Amino acid sequence: MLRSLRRRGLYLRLIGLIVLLAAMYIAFMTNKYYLLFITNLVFFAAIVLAWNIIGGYAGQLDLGTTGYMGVGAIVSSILSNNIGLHPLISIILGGLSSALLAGAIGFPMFRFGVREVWYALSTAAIVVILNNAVRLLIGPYEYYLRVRPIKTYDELYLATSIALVLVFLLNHAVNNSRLGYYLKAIREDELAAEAIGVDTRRYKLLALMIYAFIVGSLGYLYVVMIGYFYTYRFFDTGISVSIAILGIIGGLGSIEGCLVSAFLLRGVGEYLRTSLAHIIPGLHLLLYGAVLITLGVVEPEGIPGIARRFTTLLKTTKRPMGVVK
Amino acid sequence: MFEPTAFDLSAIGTGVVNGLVLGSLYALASLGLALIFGVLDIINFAHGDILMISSYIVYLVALSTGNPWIALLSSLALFALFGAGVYRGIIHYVLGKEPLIQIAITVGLGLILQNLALALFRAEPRALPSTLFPYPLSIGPLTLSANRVFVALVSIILCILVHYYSTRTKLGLASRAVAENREAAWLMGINVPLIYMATFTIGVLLTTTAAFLWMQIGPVDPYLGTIFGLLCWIIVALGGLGGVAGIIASGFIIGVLDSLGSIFLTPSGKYIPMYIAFILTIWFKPRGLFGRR
Amino acid sequence: MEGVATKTLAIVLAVVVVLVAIGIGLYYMTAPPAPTPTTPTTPPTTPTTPPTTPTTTTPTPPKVKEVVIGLIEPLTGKYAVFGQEARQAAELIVDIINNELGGIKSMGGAKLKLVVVDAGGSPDEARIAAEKLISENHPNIVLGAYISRMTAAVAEVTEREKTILVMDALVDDLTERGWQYVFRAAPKASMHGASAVDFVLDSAKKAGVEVKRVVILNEDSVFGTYVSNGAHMEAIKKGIEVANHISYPYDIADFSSILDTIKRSNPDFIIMVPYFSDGVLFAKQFAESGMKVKFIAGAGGCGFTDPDSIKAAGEAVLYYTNTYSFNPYRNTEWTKKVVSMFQQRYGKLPTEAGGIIFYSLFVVYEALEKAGQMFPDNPLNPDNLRQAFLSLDLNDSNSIAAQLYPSGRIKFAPNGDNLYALAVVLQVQKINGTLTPVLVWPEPQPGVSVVFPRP
Amino acid sequence: MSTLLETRKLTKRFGGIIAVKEVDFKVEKGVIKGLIGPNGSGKTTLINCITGVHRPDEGRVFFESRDITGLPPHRAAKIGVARTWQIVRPFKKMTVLEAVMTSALIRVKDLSVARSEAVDVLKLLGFTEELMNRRGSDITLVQHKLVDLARAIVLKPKLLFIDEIAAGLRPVEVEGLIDLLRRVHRELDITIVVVEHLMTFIMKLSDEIAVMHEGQLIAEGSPEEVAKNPRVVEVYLGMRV
Repeated sequence: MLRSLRRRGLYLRLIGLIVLLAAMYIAFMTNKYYLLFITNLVFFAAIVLAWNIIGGYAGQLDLGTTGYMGVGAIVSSILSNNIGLHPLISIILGGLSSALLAGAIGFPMFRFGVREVWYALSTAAIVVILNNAVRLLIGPYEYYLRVRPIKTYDELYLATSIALVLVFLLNHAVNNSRLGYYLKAIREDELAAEAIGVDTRRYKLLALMIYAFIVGSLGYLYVVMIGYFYTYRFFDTGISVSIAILGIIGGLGSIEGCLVSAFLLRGVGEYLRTSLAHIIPGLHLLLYGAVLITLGVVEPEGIPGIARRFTTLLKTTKRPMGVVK
Repeated sequence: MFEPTAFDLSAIGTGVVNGLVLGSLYALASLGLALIFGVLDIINFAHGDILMISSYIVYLVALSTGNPWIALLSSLALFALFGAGVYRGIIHYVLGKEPLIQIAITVGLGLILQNLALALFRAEPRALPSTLFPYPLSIGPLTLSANRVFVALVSIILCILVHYYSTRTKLGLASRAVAENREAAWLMGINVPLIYMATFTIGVLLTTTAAFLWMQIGPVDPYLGTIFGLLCWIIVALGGLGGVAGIIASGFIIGVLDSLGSIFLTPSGKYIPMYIAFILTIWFKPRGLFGRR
Repeated sequence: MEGVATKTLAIVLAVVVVLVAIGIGLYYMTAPPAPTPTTPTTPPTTPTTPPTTPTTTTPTPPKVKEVVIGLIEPLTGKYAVFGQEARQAAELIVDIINNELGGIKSMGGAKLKLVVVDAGGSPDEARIAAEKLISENHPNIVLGAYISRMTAAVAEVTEREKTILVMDALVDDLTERGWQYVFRAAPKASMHGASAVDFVLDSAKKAGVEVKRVVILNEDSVFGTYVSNGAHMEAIKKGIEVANHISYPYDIADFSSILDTIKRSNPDFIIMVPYFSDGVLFAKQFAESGMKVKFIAGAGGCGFTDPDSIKAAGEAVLYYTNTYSFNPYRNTEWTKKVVSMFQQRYGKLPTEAGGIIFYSLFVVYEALEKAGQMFPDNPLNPDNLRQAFLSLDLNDSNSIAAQLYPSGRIKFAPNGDNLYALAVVLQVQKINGTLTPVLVWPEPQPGVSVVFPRP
Repeated sequence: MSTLLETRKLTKRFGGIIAVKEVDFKVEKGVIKGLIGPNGSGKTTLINCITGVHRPDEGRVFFESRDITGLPPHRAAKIGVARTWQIVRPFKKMTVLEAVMTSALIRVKDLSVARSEAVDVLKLLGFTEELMNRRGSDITLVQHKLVDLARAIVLKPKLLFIDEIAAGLRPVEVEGLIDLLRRVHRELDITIVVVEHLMTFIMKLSDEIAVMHEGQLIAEGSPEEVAKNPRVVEVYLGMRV
């Protein structure tokens, strides 16, 4: 796995990402508001990259992100807060529990061949069920569970950045492994993949569980970032949908595309939200909507598709061009 | 805090009746979605938001003119244009494309509608101060809201009319032929693009009617579409594409589960039985409980 | 080729949309530090001087020129109704303090500068808003954020930054977390629940009506839970049987099943914690259900007696009551004055959201005066401010704040709660043919008497 | 010669229609066998039942004397039954090389080995380096069919079903294809079943031919025998043989 990572340009990209994260920190470290803002961006970039594994590579439109995130968050917050486990261990256990849940849901789902729109709807339904179940079990939908192992925003930013780098590396590892090839084949044509010997159910389930693990362990960071555990904030289909949107716009399976869409689109969107919300509420979502429709009609492949168009455009005009993938 | 009501036959009885009333409106609201999905094979994730925006139009016109019927007629006219426009401007481009692209583009449309509503009307829920029949109605041992009975009756009648449309009228039969086999329909001389546009518009109009009925019994806010969108898809999944009867039946099932869920699980947990029913149906009867295709 | 042309056009369009969006964002980024809609009526308080940071310690204390008051309220999202009114109220009071009262006299007439930020609709948005407010405007005192969970998120930030937070949110546990710099004049949630029960029992006794069974309804939020628990406890204490206690989700769209459950519980009266849409929906469906109970009383929230609710529900809410954290009919000079000024300026009666801000801001004013007297060297130091708040003992004769407060007395306990908190009860009645909320408890306003039971 | 594949009374129904009816189909090891029949005669359904895409309603399938009835496609592929598709199923967003590599990775675990094997097979099928790095969405239909074939060949199957690969090709291309398939057969030692309704192609290529009509096997034998068979002539009446 590691050997396959050592492929062209990976080091360069990794360094690029780290430089970007560091530059953002240096630019914004004096202002706590901006620091929290970019922490939020980095966090969601990590979530979108995690979604990329099930949605981008395996092509399953999963809308259950916040469900897995919430389960991981509940387990890890309770373990670290009420039982006093070390945060790292709680994070891993939280991730595992949400991976287990994903396995329990995914196994029958893939066994019975639930696909496409029905897969998307089922995963959305699971978030709603979890939301309701947690409300029944825990009580009010804004159950305050205070979690504060990380004292300063600088530490929080560092933790989130490390998470992003890890998820980024994992994406590359998946991309350049047998699993990645299998998943992409499943995304392109499930039956054809099956016919060349890919055990589609097994690999879809594996992708789902990897994704649920990452998202579940990131749930803890989200709790820390918000300051409290709020059930209604975690089991929210709206957030799941917007993560899937960022993944789709980022181009299914394109790591760089996902990063660009998470940073650029969410960055602009969130900025619009915080600065213009009292004048035009929901402007950021209008922006998402407009970008989605335009892309759907014009360039269904999202950001990588646009990048490709530009490179071919530059090629045909015979200008000397830099790196063309 | 949470005290489940004791098992009680009369509770079940009224719960079922309430569920049937609600279910008939759900069925009507889902019919447009089922029609569009069945004939155009378009996965429309903006359905709930179309219902939401129609509700706002009904609300605004009814409030300014004071006449609900003018509100109904004018919003129907407006949404006929809207339906045709959305078809030509967006849906047309993703006919026959991958499901993911259809989902993405309709989610985009839904987001635009939802946030347009948020920008224009803000987030406060709005309800009509005066509805058509704001008084109780006693039927035997049951006391029901006259409004709700009206809504249920109109929904059922409209569903039956749609059934008649798709099995008896020329346009309905043609659209069924298109749904069965697009190429064959082309060869038979059916103008497929026209059928598509007409079907999409009719689907939107049914939704507008459902929105009008909804405004008689409930409030509208920009997030109404999220609830309704998912609900309608569930009903379509349960009903399969076997026709109007399946949709009505699954609307009833969902309505009753909704109502009984609120009674026996507390209203905060009412979605659990509905959504579990949906997931089990998807697993074991992927073509729906009543589906033929 | 046509397809290519449309595609290119669409790409260009998309690029333009994104650029415009970025442009708007940049414009607002470079715009003045407070991008919230500035008040058209705010007095021109030294606009040319850069924002001072009064908390920084300086060897020779200069005269405090202005005191920055931050207001974090939900201006958008589901709770915008409340936040918008709170903003209007705050702008009015700041005007009064700056112009009519001549600023903070003990600080040499320092003016208040109000900075408003949007708390959005969720705690994380509120938290970011608080960070933004504090890091960009350095407020001396913060007010907010109406919704309890959002207030909790704001308090996390203000505590860390040692900034005084005067809360207009009512949930009990906000003052039970050991926070040092929070104060709350308004009556807390459980008190609203208890007051509703007390009011019903009181009125029933006066009317000679027997009430024995109650059904309690609440949204399953923390606020709803605290209020309804307050009512539940009070009912048990007073020997009333709680026949049922039902909670429902915030997005409830149909009360039919709940109404059936209520019917089978056969209560004498109903206590509900109505926000807005749930209250309207409940009242309408109750009217359509043909059910009869002796009384329906709202506790907390203001979903029955709000002008907006009355507009949306119409006749359905006639004779419903609601507890209130503010008494707009209190017979004191300043209540009359502020209420009429508010009505003049905004064309509507102030509701609870505005009322809480009225007295909370005047409490801030009194505390600042006190701080100026007690600590002339450094009145705006948070610990000094805290001392000033704790030393306040306000009543009708010595302060404006108390005149605006239902009980007429304000004195803070060490946890930040008002020791003399009180909630009043308003009832929707038909006066000259229009539905109007009137005060009926503890003392009815002149010319009004409570209608009990509900006809 | 030993029997590689055998079906016994294989039957598949769709609703009320019987697509394949009690077919006994045998393939000897090392041959190129043709399977012909008019449109809708059940050829593709037969392949689908053997390769696990459909589960047969009745009857059994034996591969190398092992009962593989109802084995899912990925298992069938792993034990050596590969296929191509009548309507191509391209991996549009992967490059040609990546698509073939995916297949190769079923057998070999190492990415670089898989890559070199995929390159070998693609070279055999006449792909240039430049063509290999094109995306699935940027190549022609004929190239798609060859990629489909490459994906199957790189699995090193024992038995390969080729479903209507020549349809829509120009005569020159058909000639080239025949040579190509012969080479694949010879060099890689793969038993091939070619399904086609283009008679010239199948007559030239096949060692033996089976004919299907309305879900049943109506004739079997060498190309010459089949061409003379009166039933076959009857079925194909009006078609140029």
